Amino acid sequence: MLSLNHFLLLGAVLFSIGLYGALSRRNAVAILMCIELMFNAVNITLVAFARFLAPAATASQSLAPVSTVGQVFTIFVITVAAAEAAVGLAIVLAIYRTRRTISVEDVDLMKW
Amino acid sequence: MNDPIIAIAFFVLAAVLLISALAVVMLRNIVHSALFLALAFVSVAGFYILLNAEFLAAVQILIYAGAVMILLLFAIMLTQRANTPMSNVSNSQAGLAAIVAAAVFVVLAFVLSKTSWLTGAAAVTQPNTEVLGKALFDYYVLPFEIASVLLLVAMIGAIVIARED
Amino acid sequence: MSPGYLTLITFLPLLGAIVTALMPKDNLRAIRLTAAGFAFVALVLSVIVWVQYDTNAAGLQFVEKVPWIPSLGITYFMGVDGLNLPMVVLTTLLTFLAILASWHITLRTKFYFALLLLLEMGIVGVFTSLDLLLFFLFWEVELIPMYLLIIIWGGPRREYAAIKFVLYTIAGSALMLAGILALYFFADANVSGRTFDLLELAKTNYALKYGPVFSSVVFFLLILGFLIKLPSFPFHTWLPDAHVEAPTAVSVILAGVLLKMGGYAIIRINASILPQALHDWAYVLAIMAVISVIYGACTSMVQNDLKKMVAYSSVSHMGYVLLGIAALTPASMNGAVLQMFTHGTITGMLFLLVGVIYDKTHTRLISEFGGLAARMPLYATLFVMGGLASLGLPGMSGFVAEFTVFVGSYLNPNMQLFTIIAAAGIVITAGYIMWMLQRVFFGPLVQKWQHIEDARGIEVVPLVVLVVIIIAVGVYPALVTNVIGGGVAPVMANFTKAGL
Amino acid sequence: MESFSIEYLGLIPLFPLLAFVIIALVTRPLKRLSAYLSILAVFASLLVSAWALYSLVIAFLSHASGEALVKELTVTWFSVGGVALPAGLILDPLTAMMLIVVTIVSFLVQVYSQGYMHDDPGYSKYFAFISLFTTSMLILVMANNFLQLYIGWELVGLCSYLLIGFWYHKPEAAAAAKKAFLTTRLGDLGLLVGILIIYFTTHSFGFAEIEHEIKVGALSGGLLTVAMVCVFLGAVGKSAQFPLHVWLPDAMEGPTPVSALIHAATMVAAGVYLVARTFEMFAASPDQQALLVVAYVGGFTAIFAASMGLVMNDIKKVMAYSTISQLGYMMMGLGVGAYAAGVFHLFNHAFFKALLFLGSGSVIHAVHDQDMRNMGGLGGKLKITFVTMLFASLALAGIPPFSGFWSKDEILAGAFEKDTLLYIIGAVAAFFTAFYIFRAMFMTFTGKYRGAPAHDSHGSAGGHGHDSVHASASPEDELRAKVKEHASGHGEHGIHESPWVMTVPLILLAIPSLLSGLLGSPFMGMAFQSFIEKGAEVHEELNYTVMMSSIAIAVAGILLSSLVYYFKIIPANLISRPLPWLHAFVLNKYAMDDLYGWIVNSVVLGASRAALWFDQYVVDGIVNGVANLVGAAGGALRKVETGQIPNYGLAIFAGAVVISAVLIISGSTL
Repeated sequence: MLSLNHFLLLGAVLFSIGLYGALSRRNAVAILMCIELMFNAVNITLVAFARFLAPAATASQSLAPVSTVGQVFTIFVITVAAAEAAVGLAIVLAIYRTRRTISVEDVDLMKW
Repeated sequence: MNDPIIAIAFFVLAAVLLISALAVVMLRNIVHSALFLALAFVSVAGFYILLNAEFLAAVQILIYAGAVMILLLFAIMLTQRANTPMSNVSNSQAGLAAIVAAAVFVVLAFVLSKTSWLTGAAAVTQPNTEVLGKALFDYYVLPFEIASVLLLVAMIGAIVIARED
Repeated sequence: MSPGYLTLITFLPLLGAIVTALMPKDNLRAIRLTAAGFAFVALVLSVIVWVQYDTNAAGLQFVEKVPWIPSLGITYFMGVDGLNLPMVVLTTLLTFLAILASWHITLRTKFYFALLLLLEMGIVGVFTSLDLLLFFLFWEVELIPMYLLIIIWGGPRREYAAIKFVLYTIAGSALMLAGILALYFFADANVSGRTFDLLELAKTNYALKYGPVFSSVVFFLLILGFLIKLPSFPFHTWLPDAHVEAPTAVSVILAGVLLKMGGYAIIRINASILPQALHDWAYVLAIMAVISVIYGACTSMVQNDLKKMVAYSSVSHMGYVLLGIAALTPASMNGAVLQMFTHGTITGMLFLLVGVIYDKTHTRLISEFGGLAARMPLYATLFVMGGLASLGLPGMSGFVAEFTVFVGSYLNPNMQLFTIIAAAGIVITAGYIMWMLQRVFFGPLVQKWQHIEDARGIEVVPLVVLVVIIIAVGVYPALVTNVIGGGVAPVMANFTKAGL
Repeated sequence: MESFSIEYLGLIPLFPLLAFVIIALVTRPLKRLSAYLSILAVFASLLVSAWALYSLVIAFLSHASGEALVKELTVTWFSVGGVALPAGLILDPLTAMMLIVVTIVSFLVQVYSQGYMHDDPGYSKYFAFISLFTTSMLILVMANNFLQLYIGWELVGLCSYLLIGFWYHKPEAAAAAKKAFLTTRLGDLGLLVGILIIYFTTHSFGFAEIEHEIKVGALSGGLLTVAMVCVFLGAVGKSAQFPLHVWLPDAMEGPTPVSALIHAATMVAAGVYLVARTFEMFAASPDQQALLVVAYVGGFTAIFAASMGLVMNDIKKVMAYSTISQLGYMMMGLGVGAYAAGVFHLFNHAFFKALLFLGSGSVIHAVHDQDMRNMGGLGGKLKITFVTMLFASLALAGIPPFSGFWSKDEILAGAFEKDTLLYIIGAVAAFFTAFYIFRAMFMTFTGKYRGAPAHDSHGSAGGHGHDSVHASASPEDELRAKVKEHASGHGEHGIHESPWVMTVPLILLAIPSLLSGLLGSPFMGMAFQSFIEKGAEVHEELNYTVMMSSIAIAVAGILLSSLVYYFKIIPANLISRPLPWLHAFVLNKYAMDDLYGWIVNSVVLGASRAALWFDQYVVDGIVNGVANLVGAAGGALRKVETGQIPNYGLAIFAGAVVISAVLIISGSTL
């Protein structure tokens, strides 16, 4: 039967795949894509937690329903991811304009 | 979660997701990668539905499969020159990256196998868009506003950075 | 509450620096006069302290003690005794003279004088503070103006020299800080709680309590910084570089008082708090001292740059200080302090002299000169007097100090050989001074200096002041020795108490 | 004795000191006034000294003896760390005698200098220095402790330096001054170490206390010998004894009156005075080893320097070597235990050697040359100079009844009793002495003038104004004059006797040259010796053998000299022709200067250069090396920063994995 661990494991696999891609790609846009994959892995995990975990709701005096925490987090992550994608791609474009390449190996001014 | 249909859906979706994710990182043509990424985003939305997060599923489709994908495709289109089939190759540390990624996976898997989660009845068991909306505009209103400012800043920043002088 | 003379002397220059810094930068005359005025008031105050100092009463006087950071046992603790009072007066005196000698500075004048005053504050603070943390603070504060003075107004290799000076000193300070903390944390805290108070720390017998290894390690942590400052062979190489590059006035202060911080600190901290370790390692110090004396003198001999010669001679002369300390007899310790005072005046004078000739000729190379006495009789006379004082001619203060060191050191049977070798230094010293005088002033006048002007006016004033002091102390040493004696006695009492 | 209080002694150096200060600060531009001030001051000192001596002599004649003839006053100069550094005065026969010698010679030399230094631009300075010297010398001889003696000792060294280098624009003078100072300072180091040893054992600087401590055995045995040899080293430097004698001949670069005062009569005798003052301590060393060292060094110096005197052509150099030789004689006298004889010789020598120097000065003043080969026949022109110098030469050669005979003979007698070898050395040296001084006399005053042929002398052109002659060729211009001499010639006509301010001191000095010896002669019951030995009865058996032989030696020396240089029966190059290398070797001062020059240039400077190299490349090299090492390490490490973002990411995650693994394995629940 499906349990929390199924989803977590799925998230872990997805995260690792994304990580591999982010570390091994040359193309800056591809790296950004892989990072999006990793975001999604995290999001799956967060939503799964929201779905399966049941913290002691009564202990908290908060006004917010405990069950929404995971999903709210996910919304913020998506927001940030969208912002990140916009800025990241803008940077890629800027680099491309000045250096005519988007290979991250060619962009190494920040060394030594 | 005891419905076998759901279980089947889970595995099918998982297969689609992982295969498309692998395709994203493996394929050498960045346009293909981007298309598979869109597929991955859609399948993630499927998982959200499985997890009773239908609002998030909608958001996922709208933002990721829609907006972000468009952004990515525009970026590809603006930056891509010749040799598209070899536009997404590995760098010199791909082997090491594979090892590290595997190691990360092992660590994660190990940790989640060792953790006993506190599962229980209070979990989300039915569609809850309304509850989510209330929480967002009530208790989380300040973070929400900050997030909107963040988006605004990101938008302006992106324009400034990408603008041609 | 006492009038707070020491606080005034210490922080008046700071006020002066601030006032100077706030003045309009084009009014050079006002800037100079303001700086000189503040320095002069500090000098007057320190002379008042000197006069009011009761030579018969033992222990510290003019004490000011206020809790500063009570939770850590840090106090604002100042006081003078025979060890530091001469140094304080020396500092205020030489700073004042250095300001006079800087009258012609036109590059960023305001900043320059402000820094000089700031430097004075740091040095006076080092000498007057009796709380280790306060001491350390001033020790570090003094570095910054010195660094800037060298790197802005220095010679062609000023960056190298300034950075070398700062790094070398800071390396020493880092170890010193470790040593201070070791003293702090391992002191007998039962009675009064944790404290940085020097007098309280001296009550702990570290050697007895933690064994000789511990006390030796702490001893070396502390003394390394001081040996660098002194400077003793082999930690001296920053000195010639710094001196050659520094402007005249800064050299005067550097050699005149900054080096004394090292010797003073060894007596004040190492000898007072860790007598056993000093006793155990006296041999090592004595060997370093003797090497400094002979080696410094030999290297002076073959210098062609007047300033470098004087700089290396400082290494040689400060070797006597170290020897006096290492010999650990009351007379030698007195001699060491006396030597610090006299060396301050003599070397200050020599650097001023070199500065005068450098301003006139823009060279310091001995080989460039010759027969200058014919054109500059007054200057030559003053230089000869300075040289004679440096080589320890009786009737001048150098002799009194060196003789006291020799007699005192020889009284320690273990130090007799070292004393004799060090005494041989006076011959070498005479050698390089006389040789230099011969080459610079005597013989036929070199053609290109035919129209050189003799020293006069404000160039002469500081020199004459120093000559008067040198001769006064040389003829009537009790002027200084009476004060010093009261400061050395408690330190030596420590040794007798510890059965050394 | 009652009439003279010991405190008055302090006045004696005070007068010249005041003169020095006033001249230096006030009257420098007023030449005449400065000179008068200086002379007046030393005359005042002379009077007080005479008074002191008179009081002692009165006491002596009333048969006071021993401690009754000694007065002391000690105060603490300053005290530091339990060591009291004393200042003190002593008045005893030795000091009284020295005071008189110093003040008389100083007075006469200053009077003489008025003529000799006439028109020198540094006239005031000269008198200031002489005053300072007189002060220092007086401080030295009236010290009752080592410390004060050492102070005076160094100060006279300084004055010697200043006066040798008085004409500082001459490179030779500047070099000679430096050499004198450094050579004596080397000896001073020995004295200093000696003082340290003595203080360490006896805890005293005072002579009387130290003698007492030695008697009770606080300092004895080998250490005492070492200490006294160290002290003697100081005397070796100051009195120009072998091997530190090299500075004295060079010191002749100074003005001649200075040579007379400092380098003949007073300062160089300070070494002898020191040994005499501490004679008891020397004598207390086991088997009198310390005295033996003194005797042999002195004896060797006596003959060694005399042999060089034989060949020198510069009249002042002859005098210089003669001085060294005579000082060696005094040392030898002290060394063989003839204490009073040594001091007596010092006393006599001070007058006749000062006279010889002043006379030479007069000659040089007249002919503007120092080379005796360019002189000759001057006896007729410079009558006073000639006669007075003849007195002094006879005294030096040791012809009775001139003063030198009595003391020299007594030293030889002492040596004869003590050590035959020393006696032989002394006798040979005496022969040399007689020979070389008369060689100098004959070459200078007899025969024909060998200077450049007569010319229309520029000197007489200026009329009879001696002053103007002297002005143009005042000793300040010796060097230039010498050059001019060879070019234009000076001529016999320009030679005149010196003015009265110069001749009067010569005459005044000729009197003691003739008579001072009689004070210690058997005719006066060896009064001098008895006085110096504080009233002890001196019964010396007259050793007629020694006396006769020494007269014979002196006469023989003079005779031989006359045969060679007056009658010219024996060619002067009798020895130098077959043995040119020997002559050259001696003329080259036994190559000692070369040796020392080599030591200084090669060894000392070489070692110094090595030290500097070591400093720059090893010590500083290590410092810079450490700095470079840190820099290099940084340089190597910064290569890690590739600028490749994937590298950084890889490292971040690898690090995260490692940290996680560690935490997991260690079982932490972080």
